[in-house]
Amino acid sequence: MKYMSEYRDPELAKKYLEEIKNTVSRPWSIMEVCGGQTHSLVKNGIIEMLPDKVTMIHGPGCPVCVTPLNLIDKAVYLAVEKGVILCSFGDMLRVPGSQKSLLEAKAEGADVRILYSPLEAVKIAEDNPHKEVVFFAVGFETTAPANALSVVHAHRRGVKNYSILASHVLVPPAIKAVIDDEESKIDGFLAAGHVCTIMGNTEYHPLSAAYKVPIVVTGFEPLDVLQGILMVIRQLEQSKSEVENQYARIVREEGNPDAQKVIDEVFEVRNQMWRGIGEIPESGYAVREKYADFDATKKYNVTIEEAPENPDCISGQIMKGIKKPFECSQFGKTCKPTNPLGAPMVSSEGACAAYYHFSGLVEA
Amino acid sequence: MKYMSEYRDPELAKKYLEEIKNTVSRPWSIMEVCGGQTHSLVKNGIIEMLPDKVTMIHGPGCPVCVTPLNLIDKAVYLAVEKGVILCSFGDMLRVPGSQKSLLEAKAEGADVRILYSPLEAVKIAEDNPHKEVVFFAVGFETTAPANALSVVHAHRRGVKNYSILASHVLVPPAIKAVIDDEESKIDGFLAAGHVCTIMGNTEYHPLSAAYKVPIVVTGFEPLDVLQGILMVIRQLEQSKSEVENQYARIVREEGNPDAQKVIDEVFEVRNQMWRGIGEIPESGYAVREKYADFDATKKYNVTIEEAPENPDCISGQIMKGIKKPFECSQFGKTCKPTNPLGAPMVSSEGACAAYYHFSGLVEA
Amino acid sequence: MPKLDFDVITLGHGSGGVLTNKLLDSGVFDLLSNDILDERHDGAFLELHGKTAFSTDSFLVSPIFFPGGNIGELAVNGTVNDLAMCGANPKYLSLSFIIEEGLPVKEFWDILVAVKFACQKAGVQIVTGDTKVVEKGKGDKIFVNTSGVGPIHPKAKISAKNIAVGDKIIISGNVASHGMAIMSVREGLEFDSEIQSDTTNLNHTILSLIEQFGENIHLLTDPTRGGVATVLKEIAQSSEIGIDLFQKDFPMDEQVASACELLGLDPLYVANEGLFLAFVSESEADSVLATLHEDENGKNARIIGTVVAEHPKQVIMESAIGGKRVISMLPGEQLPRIC
Amino acid sequence: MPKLDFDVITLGHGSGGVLTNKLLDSGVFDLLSNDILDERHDGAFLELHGKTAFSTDSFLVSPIFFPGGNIGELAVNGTVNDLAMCGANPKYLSLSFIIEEGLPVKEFWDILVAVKFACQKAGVQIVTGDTKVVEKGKGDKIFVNTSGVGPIHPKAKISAKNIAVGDKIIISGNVASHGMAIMSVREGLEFDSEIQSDTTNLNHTILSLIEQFGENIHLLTDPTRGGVATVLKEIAQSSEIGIDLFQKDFPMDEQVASACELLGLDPLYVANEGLFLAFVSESEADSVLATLHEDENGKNARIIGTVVAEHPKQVIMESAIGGKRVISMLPGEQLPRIC
Amino acid sequence: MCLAIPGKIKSIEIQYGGMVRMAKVSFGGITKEASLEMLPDADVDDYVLVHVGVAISKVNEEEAQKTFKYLEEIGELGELEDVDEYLPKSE
Amino acid sequence: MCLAIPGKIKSIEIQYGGMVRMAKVSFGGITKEASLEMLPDADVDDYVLVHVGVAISKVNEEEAQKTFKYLEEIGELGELEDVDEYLPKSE
Ligand code: SF4
Ligand code: SF4
Ligand SMILES: [Mg+2]
Ligand SMILES: [Mg+2]
Ligand SMILES: [Mg+2]
Ligand SMILES: [Mg+2]
Ligand SMILES: [Mg+2]
Ligand SMILES: [Mg+2]
Ligand SMILES: [Mg+2]
Ligand SMILES: [Mg+2]
Ligand SMILES: [Mg+2]
Ligand SMILES: [Mg+2]
Repeated sequence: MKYMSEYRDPELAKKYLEEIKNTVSRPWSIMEVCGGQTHSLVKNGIIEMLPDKVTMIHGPGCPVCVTPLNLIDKAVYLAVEKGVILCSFGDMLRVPGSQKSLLEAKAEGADVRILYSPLEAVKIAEDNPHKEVVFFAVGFETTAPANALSVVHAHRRGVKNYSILASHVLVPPAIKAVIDDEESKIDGFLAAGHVCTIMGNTEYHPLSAAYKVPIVVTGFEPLDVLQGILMVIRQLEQSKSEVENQYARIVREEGNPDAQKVIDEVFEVRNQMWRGIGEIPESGYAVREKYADFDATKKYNVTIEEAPENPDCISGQIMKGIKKPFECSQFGKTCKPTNPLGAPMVSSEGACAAYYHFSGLVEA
Repeated sequence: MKYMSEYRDPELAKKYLEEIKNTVSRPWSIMEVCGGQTHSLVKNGIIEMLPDKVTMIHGPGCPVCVTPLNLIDKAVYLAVEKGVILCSFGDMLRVPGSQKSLLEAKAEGADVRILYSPLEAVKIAEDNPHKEVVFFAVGFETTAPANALSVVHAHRRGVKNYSILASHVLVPPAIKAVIDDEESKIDGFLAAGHVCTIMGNTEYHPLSAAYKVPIVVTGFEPLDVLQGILMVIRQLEQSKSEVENQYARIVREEGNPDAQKVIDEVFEVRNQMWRGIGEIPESGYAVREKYADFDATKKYNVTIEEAPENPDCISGQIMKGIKKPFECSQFGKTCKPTNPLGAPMVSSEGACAAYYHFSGLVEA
Repeated sequence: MPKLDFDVITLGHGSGGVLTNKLLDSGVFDLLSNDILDERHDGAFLELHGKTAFSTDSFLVSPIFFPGGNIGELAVNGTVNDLAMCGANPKYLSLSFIIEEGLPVKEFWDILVAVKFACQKAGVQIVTGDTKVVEKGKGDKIFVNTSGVGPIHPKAKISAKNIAVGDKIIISGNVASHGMAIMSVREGLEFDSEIQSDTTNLNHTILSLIEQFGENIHLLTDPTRGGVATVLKEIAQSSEIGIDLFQKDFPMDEQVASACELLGLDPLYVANEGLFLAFVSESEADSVLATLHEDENGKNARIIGTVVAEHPKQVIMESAIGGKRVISMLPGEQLPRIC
Repeated sequence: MPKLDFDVITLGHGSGGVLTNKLLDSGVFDLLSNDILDERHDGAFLELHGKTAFSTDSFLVSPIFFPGGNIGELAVNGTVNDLAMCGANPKYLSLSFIIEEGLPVKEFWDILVAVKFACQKAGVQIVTGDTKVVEKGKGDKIFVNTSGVGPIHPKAKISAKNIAVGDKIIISGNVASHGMAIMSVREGLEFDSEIQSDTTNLNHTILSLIEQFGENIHLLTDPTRGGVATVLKEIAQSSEIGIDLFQKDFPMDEQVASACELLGLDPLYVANEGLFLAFVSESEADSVLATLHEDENGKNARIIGTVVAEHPKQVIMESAIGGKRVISMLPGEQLPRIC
Repeated sequence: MCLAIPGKIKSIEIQYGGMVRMAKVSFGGITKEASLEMLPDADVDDYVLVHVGVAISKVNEEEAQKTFKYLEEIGELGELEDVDEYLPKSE
Repeated sequence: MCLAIPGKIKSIEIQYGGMVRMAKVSFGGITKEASLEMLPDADVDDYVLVHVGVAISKVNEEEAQKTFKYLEEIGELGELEDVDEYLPKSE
């Protein structure tokens, strides 16, 4: 595919690796913020190919992984007890709630449907006028326009039986929280290219300046990631701390104003719980009062008691880059992708699952 | 079973047959009004065992067979278009509507359920508060108390999502219609024992007197039917025309007053369409205004165009005893139990089906 | 039952991946272990020599657990019996499950246990298998297919062509028990003493009959779906023979008869399991009957009819009171009647 | 298609009665006619001599008609191929349907036609069968079970025990085409030039390989459910061998690759049909490959990996850019991802 | 036929907070529930005729024997054996 | 990763009575619908990045080449072959 397979060229990759090797003079820890980058690093075997001095730290970059337990319990409740058609992206289905996952709810007979796009959910609502349809709207900034758009569509088309259960998380506050954690020692960041496609890069300049860290907005193909790493290392070696854009073919400095507009139309910023990490101020979106009819939390007014997280799971530390998955006592033992204790073991973007699948530390 | 298998004794049956043979002096045509009696005659091979001078004529005695086409279309409409849980007795499912039968609607995905009792339908309504439940309440007077009772139960228990699609037919007006038809020549009747169990025998005295026909209220076991036939023949031979009760172990002269009370509570007499026969005055029940909320015809206000009956089907003449099934040009050719053109081919109580199955006139 | 970390079967268990392997490795299938099955290849390696019978059936029954058995033993017995009806000695079975997601593993286990014991009793081995999982609402708890092979007994001469006028029709036991045991659960009937499905393997019974009576056994068939009436009508039609039946000779449990009365069903059309019909030479009929009476599976055996030259293709039954009626096939599903 | 007086399959067609007989006599099954099947007994009578393979599979696929085929040919090819993977010459198949009531007879007919042609192409006969009908909402249009038997080729020495270090792993064609052809319908993907399932019978291809290369073919397997990754990981684990794979060598259709990217699926875990993996002696690998390239079913064949002494039980894949990753089994169903 | 068969009341239960009187009725060894609302005076051990889950008549034991006696009564059957032979057997 | 991939707009259609602008987008031979509401100026033949059914960015062709030129640009790769070799091929 054009603008994709070209960025997988093995020879140029080799040259990037060589250049990284030639550039690095001392150990650096670099966090790739986005799970997609983690996936690319692991799937392509890049981590082992990097010089020892370069340590990649996997960030909190999997919106599925950080969706609060309580919200999953709510989604399960709506599907099982309220009998709604609960629509969701595929990766959300396996994430364990306190009682069960959506996949288990489905196995027990709940009408849980996997969709490619939230816009399809509005059609399902139109086609099932006697049923309630709820879309479990998770995601980073990247997905927020699509989720918001589904609400706008439903509103315009007068679809009354549609609502979203929103769990949006915002990247810059999370990066700030990671840097602020005293245990974490991260020298530079690969920022999430697709998040910046929507929001632009402006939010990163003050961060980079205040904390004196290089931040490179980076894509997801092997050459993207390698170039991003090289750009961070070059800054570090030169004691710079700037915001650079590796992914300029997609990301504009100002992001996508039309997308920002639809987000702002439907959502407002709020404090947000991150599973495994805790509450981060101003790091999520709530549906605006104006669209309260489409907000599943208000429409159904479900209160479900907060269940405790599994105490053995150190996913918070992992997502902040303080520990690596194999340092978790449960990794590969009681916690496996077929029976995840914590969210990072669920999606193949999750740091624990990525290690489990691709790095060969355990017997599958 | 007690009060059942005793009435199947082969030796006594033989003695009854002998006595019938000894009694009959000239040809007589006797109509067994009820399909259950037809079933018993055919299944036990009694017809062939009777002397040639005794001709049994099968009456309109299958409420399933005479349920109007339009009402079946309504039931199908409610199941398919309105998405109700449509409950019915098993024999109603195969009766052809103008487009399809309930069995075909079920095969296409409609929620059609076979019940043993209408009281179960009320429970289904309670268990499915978000669905509408309609019981297709067909039957003679025998079944009317149970159907009425289901309405009373639903009313008392506050079940709002239950209603009945009533199609009740009454036997005495039908007997009168049969006698009134100039083509029909019936000398005596076996009245339907279970109908009389509810209504008693009083309605038959004026009929018997006015038309000078013997009427014997008769049961359903082989000995019952044989005794009933003997009693009619004895009257005929003695030029009597009285009402006698062969089935006195079950039928009281006054019927069952409690059952009559619940019928009267829920239903009122109205003119009624009989499939294949036409409208017979005061021969059916409508749900009283008081229980209009439980009357599916009012609740859904469905109007479905009257579809024409299959013109080749002579079911009306068959049910009046004017013709025998094998005199129908379609019998066993285009019209079979697996593909009935008319209602009497559907239920095994139906005259055409009874002949088809048991008398060996066709290759199955 | 082995300790598992899952309680219900999910789609993943049929996906072919880790969970499928986990299910395969969980030990539940160890129940069925034998050298051939344990090879675990795409198929089984067998040794077969000469005339062999091969039969298949898919089993769907609701409820999957019913008085007297469950779908697991039904599936084993069904194919074992079909092979026996061919005059074969059933030896190797395949076992294929289509599970609706959400089936409790405990129920699956109970079914496997029933499979195991049914195999033991019949003396057959499960040598190859398959497990698939369908989404909730796209199946009905569990469907089971068994196929089987086995060598044909050298003395067996089973063929409808051998049926002759005068042949006696023997039924091996009570009619309608299996169908009514299942119907009783569906219709909420309670029985004073439980009506049980008589699902069982008939191969030992059949093979000893063949051993003893050889070519005097003309035809064997098990009147499962459609009941005794349908299967006899089929034979009359395809073999162009006439059959006379006698209602009074049909062995039937009194409770089963009552249940049929209550629901308005004709027991002759109710499905049977663990029951067979044998067309045998007139001369040997009484000996066959006597032999059957010694066998647990034949203790209620009766002669119910005769092959006649009159009315070819027709089955005619004399009612208990001596009248005659023609027997036709079941026109559709038997549905409980009111009228 | 024969003219029938019913348009859809109903419960009655599975009841064993008139309608079942009507369906059987309707002529639709005449398509499959052969001497053994036409006997219509409870099972088929076969002649088999010596080492025989026996395999079963139930097939459920949604949609039942997909680009490149339908469930009928899938079911025939599936069991034919499983037998071929055993080194057997597939000869006789059983065919068992579980139909959800409401299936248009036309669709059933189209499936039977596909069965017929798939049988013809593979050179096998359907010799025994079964048709059951379930209520609407208790099935998914149609499930098909096939079981099959066939004599094992005298030169075949197929066993995981024969795998040796140095063995080359050959894949017979493009990966993921079947799974993505089906996924494309489910997810509403449109293809510029249609992606087709490559379901086909592999027995002729396989048997000519065995004929030519005999015991140099160590293991054959078809990477259906779970995909290439899962089946290789299974073999590595159970045979305690190491496997090295090379991503760049995997043959894949470009559109299939794009569809995988779009839905976030890993083609190594996508189900295949009409595809096999062969473990062959290093010395003969190139000759096997050359032979395969002459065959329609092997024209895209490639060597994708090697059996190694290092890392026993592990499958390690070198990515296109030269990095390494460990291959594990599919953890559950592959679900389309967003992130 | 308005399928109805006779059975014996085994037990009686009041359901729905006194609204409905239901019986367990035994039919030759099988038991099924039936409403007694149409037969308020029916009691345990009575034989009742049940149609679609509702008991509609109590069997009259004396009348039940008349079918066996009828031929004798009409005087046409001199040599009729003892009628008792045909009477319902006690269980 | 917020899975998003680039594809080329083949055609544009106005749906829901002018409310929504939808594109058929081709991804290496497969076509899927995507909303253009976030890219009002996107046109046929443009390459757009699509995420969960919504096009969120137009690909900048010029910037797209920089990854291939970067090593050359930073002067560390004297003998770099002609950059064109790595550029997206025209279809
Ligand atoms: S391995 Fe499992 S338990 Fe440990 S941190 Fe990861 S998700 Fe939590
Ligand atoms: S045989 Fe068929 S067409 Fe003729 S009267 Fe009877 S139901 Fe009507
Ligand atoms: Mg069979
Ligand atoms: Mg048992
Ligand atoms: Mg069978
Ligand atoms: Mg059989
Ligand atoms: Mg299999
Ligand atoms: Mg197989
Ligand atoms: Mg094809
Ligand atoms: Mg297979
Ligand atoms: Mg296989
Ligand atoms: Mg069968």
